[in-house]
Amino acid sequence: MGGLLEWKVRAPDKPMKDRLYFDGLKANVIDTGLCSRCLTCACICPVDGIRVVDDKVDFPDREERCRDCGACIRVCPRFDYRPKYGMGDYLEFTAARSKRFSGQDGGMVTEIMISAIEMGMIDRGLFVGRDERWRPQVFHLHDSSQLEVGTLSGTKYTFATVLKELKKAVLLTRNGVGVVGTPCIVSGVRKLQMEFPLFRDRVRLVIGLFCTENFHYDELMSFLEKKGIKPEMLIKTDITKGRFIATMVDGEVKFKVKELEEILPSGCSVCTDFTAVESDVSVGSVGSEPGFSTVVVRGKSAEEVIAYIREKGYAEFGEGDPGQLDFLIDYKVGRFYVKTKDDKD
Amino acid sequence: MNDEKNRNIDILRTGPFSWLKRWSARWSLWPCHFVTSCCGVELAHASGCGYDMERLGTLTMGISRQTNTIIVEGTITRKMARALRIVWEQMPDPKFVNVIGACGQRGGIFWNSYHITHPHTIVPVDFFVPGCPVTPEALIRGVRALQKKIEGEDRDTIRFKKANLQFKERKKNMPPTSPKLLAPTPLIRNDIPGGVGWEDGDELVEMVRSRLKGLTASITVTDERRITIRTREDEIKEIAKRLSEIGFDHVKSVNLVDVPHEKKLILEYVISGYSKSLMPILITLTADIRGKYDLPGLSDIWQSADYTERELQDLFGVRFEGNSWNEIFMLAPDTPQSPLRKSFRLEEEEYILKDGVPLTPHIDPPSDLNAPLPSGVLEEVEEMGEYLVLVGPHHTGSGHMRWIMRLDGDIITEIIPDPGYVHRSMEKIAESRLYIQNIPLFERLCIVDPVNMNLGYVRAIERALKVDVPERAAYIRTMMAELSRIGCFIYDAGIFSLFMGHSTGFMYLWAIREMLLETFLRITGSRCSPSFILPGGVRRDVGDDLLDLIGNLTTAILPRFKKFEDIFVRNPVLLARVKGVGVLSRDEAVRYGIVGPFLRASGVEYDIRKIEPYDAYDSLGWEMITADDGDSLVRFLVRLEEMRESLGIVSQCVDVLKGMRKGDVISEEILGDYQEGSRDIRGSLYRVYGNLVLPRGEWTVLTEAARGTLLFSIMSDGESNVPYRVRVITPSWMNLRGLIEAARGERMADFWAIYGSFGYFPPEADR
Amino acid sequence: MTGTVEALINLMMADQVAIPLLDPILNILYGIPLLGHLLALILWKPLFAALICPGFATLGGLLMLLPWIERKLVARIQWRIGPHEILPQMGGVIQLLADSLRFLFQEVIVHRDAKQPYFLQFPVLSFIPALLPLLFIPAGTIIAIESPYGAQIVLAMVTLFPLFILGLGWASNSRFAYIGTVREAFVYFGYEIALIVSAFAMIVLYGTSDPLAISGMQQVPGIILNPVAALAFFIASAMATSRLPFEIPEADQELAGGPHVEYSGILFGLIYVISYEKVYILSGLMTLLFLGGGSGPEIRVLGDLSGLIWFILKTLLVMIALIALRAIYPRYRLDQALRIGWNPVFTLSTIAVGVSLMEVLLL
Amino acid sequence: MRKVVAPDYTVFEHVKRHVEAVKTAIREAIIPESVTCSYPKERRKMPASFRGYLIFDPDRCISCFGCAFICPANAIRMKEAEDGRYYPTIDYGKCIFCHFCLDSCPEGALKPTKIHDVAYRDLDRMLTLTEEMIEPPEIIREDKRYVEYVIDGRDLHLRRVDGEDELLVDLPPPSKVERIASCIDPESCTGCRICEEVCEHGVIRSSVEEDGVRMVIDSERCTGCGLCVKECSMRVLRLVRR
Repeated sequence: MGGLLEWKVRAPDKPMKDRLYFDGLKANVIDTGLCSRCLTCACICPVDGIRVVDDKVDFPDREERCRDCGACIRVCPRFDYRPKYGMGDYLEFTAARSKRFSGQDGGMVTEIMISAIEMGMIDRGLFVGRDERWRPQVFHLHDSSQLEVGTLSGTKYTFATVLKELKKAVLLTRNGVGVVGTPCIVSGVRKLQMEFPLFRDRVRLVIGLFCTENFHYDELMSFLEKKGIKPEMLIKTDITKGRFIATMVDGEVKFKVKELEEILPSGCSVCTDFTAVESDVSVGSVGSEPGFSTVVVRGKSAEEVIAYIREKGYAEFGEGDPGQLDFLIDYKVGRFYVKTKDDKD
Repeated sequence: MNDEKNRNIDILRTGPFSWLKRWSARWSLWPCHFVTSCCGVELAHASGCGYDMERLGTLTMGISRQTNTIIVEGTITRKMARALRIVWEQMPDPKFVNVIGACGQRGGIFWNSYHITHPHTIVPVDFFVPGCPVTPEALIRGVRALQKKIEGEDRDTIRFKKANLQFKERKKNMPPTSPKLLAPTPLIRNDIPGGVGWEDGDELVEMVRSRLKGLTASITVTDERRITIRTREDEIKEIAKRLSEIGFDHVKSVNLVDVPHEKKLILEYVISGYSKSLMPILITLTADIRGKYDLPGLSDIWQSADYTERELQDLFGVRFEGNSWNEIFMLAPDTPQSPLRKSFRLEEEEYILKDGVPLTPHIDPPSDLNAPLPSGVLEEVEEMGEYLVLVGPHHTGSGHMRWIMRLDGDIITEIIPDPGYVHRSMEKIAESRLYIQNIPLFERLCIVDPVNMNLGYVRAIERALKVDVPERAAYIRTMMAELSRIGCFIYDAGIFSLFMGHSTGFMYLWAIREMLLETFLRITGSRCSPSFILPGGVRRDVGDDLLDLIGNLTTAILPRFKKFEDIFVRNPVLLARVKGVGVLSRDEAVRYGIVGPFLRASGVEYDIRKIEPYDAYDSLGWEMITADDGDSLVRFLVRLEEMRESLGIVSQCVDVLKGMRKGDVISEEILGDYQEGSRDIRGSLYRVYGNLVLPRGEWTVLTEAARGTLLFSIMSDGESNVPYRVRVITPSWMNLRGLIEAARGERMADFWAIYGSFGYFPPEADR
Repeated sequence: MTGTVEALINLMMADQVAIPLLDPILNILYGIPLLGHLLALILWKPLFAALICPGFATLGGLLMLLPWIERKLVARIQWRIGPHEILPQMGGVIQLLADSLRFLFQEVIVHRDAKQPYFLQFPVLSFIPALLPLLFIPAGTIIAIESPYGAQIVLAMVTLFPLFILGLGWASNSRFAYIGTVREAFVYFGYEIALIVSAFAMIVLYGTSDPLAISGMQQVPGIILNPVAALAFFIASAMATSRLPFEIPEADQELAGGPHVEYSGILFGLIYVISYEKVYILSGLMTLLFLGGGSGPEIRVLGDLSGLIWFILKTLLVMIALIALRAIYPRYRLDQALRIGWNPVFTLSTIAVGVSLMEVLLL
Repeated sequence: MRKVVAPDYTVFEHVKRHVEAVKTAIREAIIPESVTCSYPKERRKMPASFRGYLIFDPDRCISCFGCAFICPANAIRMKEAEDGRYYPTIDYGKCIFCHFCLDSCPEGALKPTKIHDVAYRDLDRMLTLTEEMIEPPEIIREDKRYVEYVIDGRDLHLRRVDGEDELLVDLPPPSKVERIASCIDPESCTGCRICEEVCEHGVIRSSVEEDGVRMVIDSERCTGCGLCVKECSMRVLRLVRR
């Protein structure tokens, strides 16, 4: 058991001389509206000072506490933003429906994560649950029995602080960690893994979700309330065929997705990645029959898990149609160009 | 408060004959018999023959009216605070208060408990004596300080000298963060397969499975002789019924675990049977309860669950169906609601001294002095033409408890226990402390039997970690546990003889206890709270000179004990008082869940040291003691005989240890990187144990404490370095029910014969 | 007027306590007017008996000393020291002084529910049954009131005690006091008959109940003449004085003091000594009936005081025996005590009467 | 297994037991076997292992916080001294005298004494600051001799020795293996330099260079207190044998 008594840490270039790294991050990413609120910076921050203030990522007491190590800049996927788009590389495109778990569609996110836990590949998966008022809460899932809490599956359409918990998970884990997240979160994890071996070794499975956009909790809730939807009564939310469907205890409310654009966060409007191309496996509802999840296997670890699921017969596999995704991929890319055009104007 | 304090001393300082007043008050400081917590044991030692406070004119006597001093012995819980204020108000002026023990000052080890108060906010306090528990010498020092104060010299008895710290360099440092590690949304499970080879287990599981056919029940063997049956909440009762039919005749523990992030409560009944084949087997019957607080209760199937269910009703704010008790049982009326739920948080520790101010949570003293009676009792008593006597908590023969006695003439028709006066919320506190920090905590369950309490907790940790104890350590532990058992019996017998009005018996035993405590003192450095047993071994080796001392002790106490027997045990008056009193038949004893020697006195051959031997017990020669009568007399005699066996065990251990080569006393696995601590942990305690993490699961361990089965059940999430939940069921708690039942129908005076024979120790029961 | 005084003085001088040793001094003192008269008055046997010995002063002294003796003796048996530091040179003999002064200076609490006048009166009044019997107990030849029925009168008055205890227990109006009082009443029924019958046995034996005559008749002490009666009397007096094993009404661990649970300050101080008063009187009676009263080798120079000293010594011995019971026995239950009172002790005392009758008939 | 049978006395035994009890009392009254220690005039001799008040040697202290972290009662809290280092303070109003702190102190900076008989009139005075823990405190002592419990095979004897018992205990520092901090995963180091900040001895130093931060652990001076290891947010440090 040896170790170094002397070592060197590469520091990134400072975007703003004589200012903190975080100031540079703020100026270049957050204030420009590029920030996707993936909170990768909060994950790596050694003093745990970065958090969300008024729907914006911030480090309020940075003058006192910031160590100015630059880690936030090193891991920020939007700092040196190279937008991803398209379908990306994949090993397999399929559709599946879990026999064990019922999710919003095929329950495949849960299935993949639980199977990975059962295989011993990972010992925990980071999920997003919610409280009674649909506030997102990060949940470290260790075991299928914890799913009984009932609020883990299902789309929440609000930003969650998954990555803020990632470091804790990585330090606590014995085997490995699985993460579920939107494309921006996936990019953040990849950036973390690129920069720090700790994450490289221990984040074993990254499940990406198909994502058009995500909303700030408060804005979404006030929007929904305007539509006559009370969060306490809400059972699930879904977007199908350009319509937002909110199922409540006493009925359904539907409206066009377009209407949501008025509260679309700027960080989402610059995102072109619909399918989480950097993930190990992407899952979404588009591209398969209703009741099935589309599963895009990209990485080796995910391949193993899918093989395991097949072997055990935990899921029913169907046909996926990559063509169905094109519309949304293009929609997202198109939005980006509109947005950048707007900016130029 | 200060006015009240000064008023009392001013009465003595002013007026005619003030010198005479001061002289007489100084030499006649009588503390009233108000036992508030464990330090009371050392108060007994201070007035016992080892120190004899009476030399200074300080005679512990009677009740508030006739005395002029209160010695607050340790913890004042919210419930006891009322009694304390009442006692103080009842006492004629001029009166004085000394607080001994850390609990009564800044709370000591219970400083962030939800159920304690600060005595100085309730009564004016003259002197504080530090210690936990204080030594009798310190207690007498407090009395001396009080005497000096009355004389006119009011000062601390210690003066610190301020030294200058020499500084070399200056550098601003960042303080470290808390050492505690809490896993987020942990997985809490009690049915993790243990993967152990247990031959008879499969057979038993099959048998149980066939009995439970048609019901939802997943049966898991979690460890050797530990089975978990998980079921649905609506079927738990049916399963319980069927299990009770195949011989599972009593409940060892009822437990609830709050898992707020999964929005559920885990309900657990730990059951076992007293038939030969089922004896060492524990079945945990468990069900998850979601979204409601009305739980299925099993007290109609197993009466032994009754009081424990009542306790959980208080602690978790739930209701057990079928339990007749609807009101508050353990807690004070103004204790925080359902404190054991995770949403109730205790004050966090701080590790940096800020502004030189001691860290104490603000605790309001109770607003009223009302200690409510169970509703309807008064009316019912009147209707039946009975009358009610409230014994305690301030009463010479009550202990730290209130007994609501319903009497018909001289006959006790019913006793309603009112426990919780020493409920220091150990289970809650344990959830917020490192595993190692809980060792001194649980020791204070029963300060007269500290080693066994310590051992019970440590063994649960060891069972979880699957570490073995080095042979030498095993013998040391056995030896210490038996010494502690002897000490506890001597204590109980002393209190018993006092209850019978025989102070000589008490004093004779106190001389013996003084010898035992001297031995503990030399081995561990502390009289009553050794904290000597650590996971994987003991704190340090016991040298040959100490072994000689212990060897001598085993024979030296006999002549003195013989005198005790002559004057008390064989005294015909005692025989008349206890023979045939408080009889519990075998069936009753099992039904009411009695444990330990008291169960053996009713004819059940059950001793955990025999049926599930731990440490060195199965390599030593000793016998289990039983009796058939089940009355107060044999309950006492069984323990007396057990003391002889214990002496035998101790001397065998001494012989083995003397013949054994000196070696490690802590297991290598535990020490890990710090093998230098293998013979003496000094220097490495925190480094070795600070970050102890238990594997996920629930670990239930039975230990034979002096008064019977001690159950520790530790729930670990596998990632935090603090336990998720610790459940302690102490023997005294289980024996409470039996005590109450045994007293029914006897004469009032018999209550003390029964109470004494059960060696009931409220702090142990209240936890 | 002068004549009456003269006559009185003569009367007193005729019945003075004779102390040959002090005669020279006394003679001088008698010569001093007023002081001499006072001295004569005090040394007048009936008054001396009532005021000094065995009366008030001795009682007071013993009350100061007896608890100390008890505490010291019990402590000694219990392997400890007992009161000491207050006066280390003399083994803390003034401990009771400090205790009683402390009680004196402490607040007296009369609680709201108490029956006030009685609550205050009874502790003080309880000195009456303590002092009255002393008038009939001779210390040697010194006796306050000579009566041929002295022994019976003492017995009758001793049995008055429980009344006062009942009174103060009732006045306390507290549950423990109430239970204690009831127990006191029960125990009273338990010992009374046995006590009287065993004393009766001795009266039968001596053929007289004149205390002076009784003590004069015991060339052989009564305890040897009728040990059965002595035993019965001793046990009955242990019950009467609530000593262990019959400390049932007070029963500290059960009733926290029973009748006196509510008393504080000097009132408690007064009650605290009631049981010692009883011990003194019954020990005196026992000395008289069984140990020959003041008889013993006469020390000539002390004159009348010789008998007095013997009497006190013997009484002290009996008292110590009664007190030492505390260190030896646990406590009986009420029903057991009653059974003992009515069964073995009563039987013993009846047998004692038989023994006496036999002896009278035979000798 | 042995069965206890309740005795049943005959009349003769009854009398015999009474006599025995009385005999015992009389014997003890005549030759008492007193075991009383007359504290304040004499005090019991406490063994060297006695767990009493603590004194503190700042020269030995490495400010590892072990005592504060392990204290079950949270009685020990560290106070920042003028040199920026943290030293323990003890609140005796909370201290339970378990001496876990002493057993945790790797350097033997905390030392036991046999002082335990103390009374305070004021609760706030019970907080003992670092400066007050260095010199042994002065307590009121009225003892002129000490009593030793001697237990031989037959009985307990009290051996009284004139003179005051020494209350200070000389305890050698614990045996230990020297350890130092070292980096096991330099790539995962974020360069936040928290380790430098928490290191009370200035052993870890960083120098900002053009393209990064150079971290150096001065192995000669490293006390192995382990604070950096504990605080490192990426857990790249570890204690290793020197």
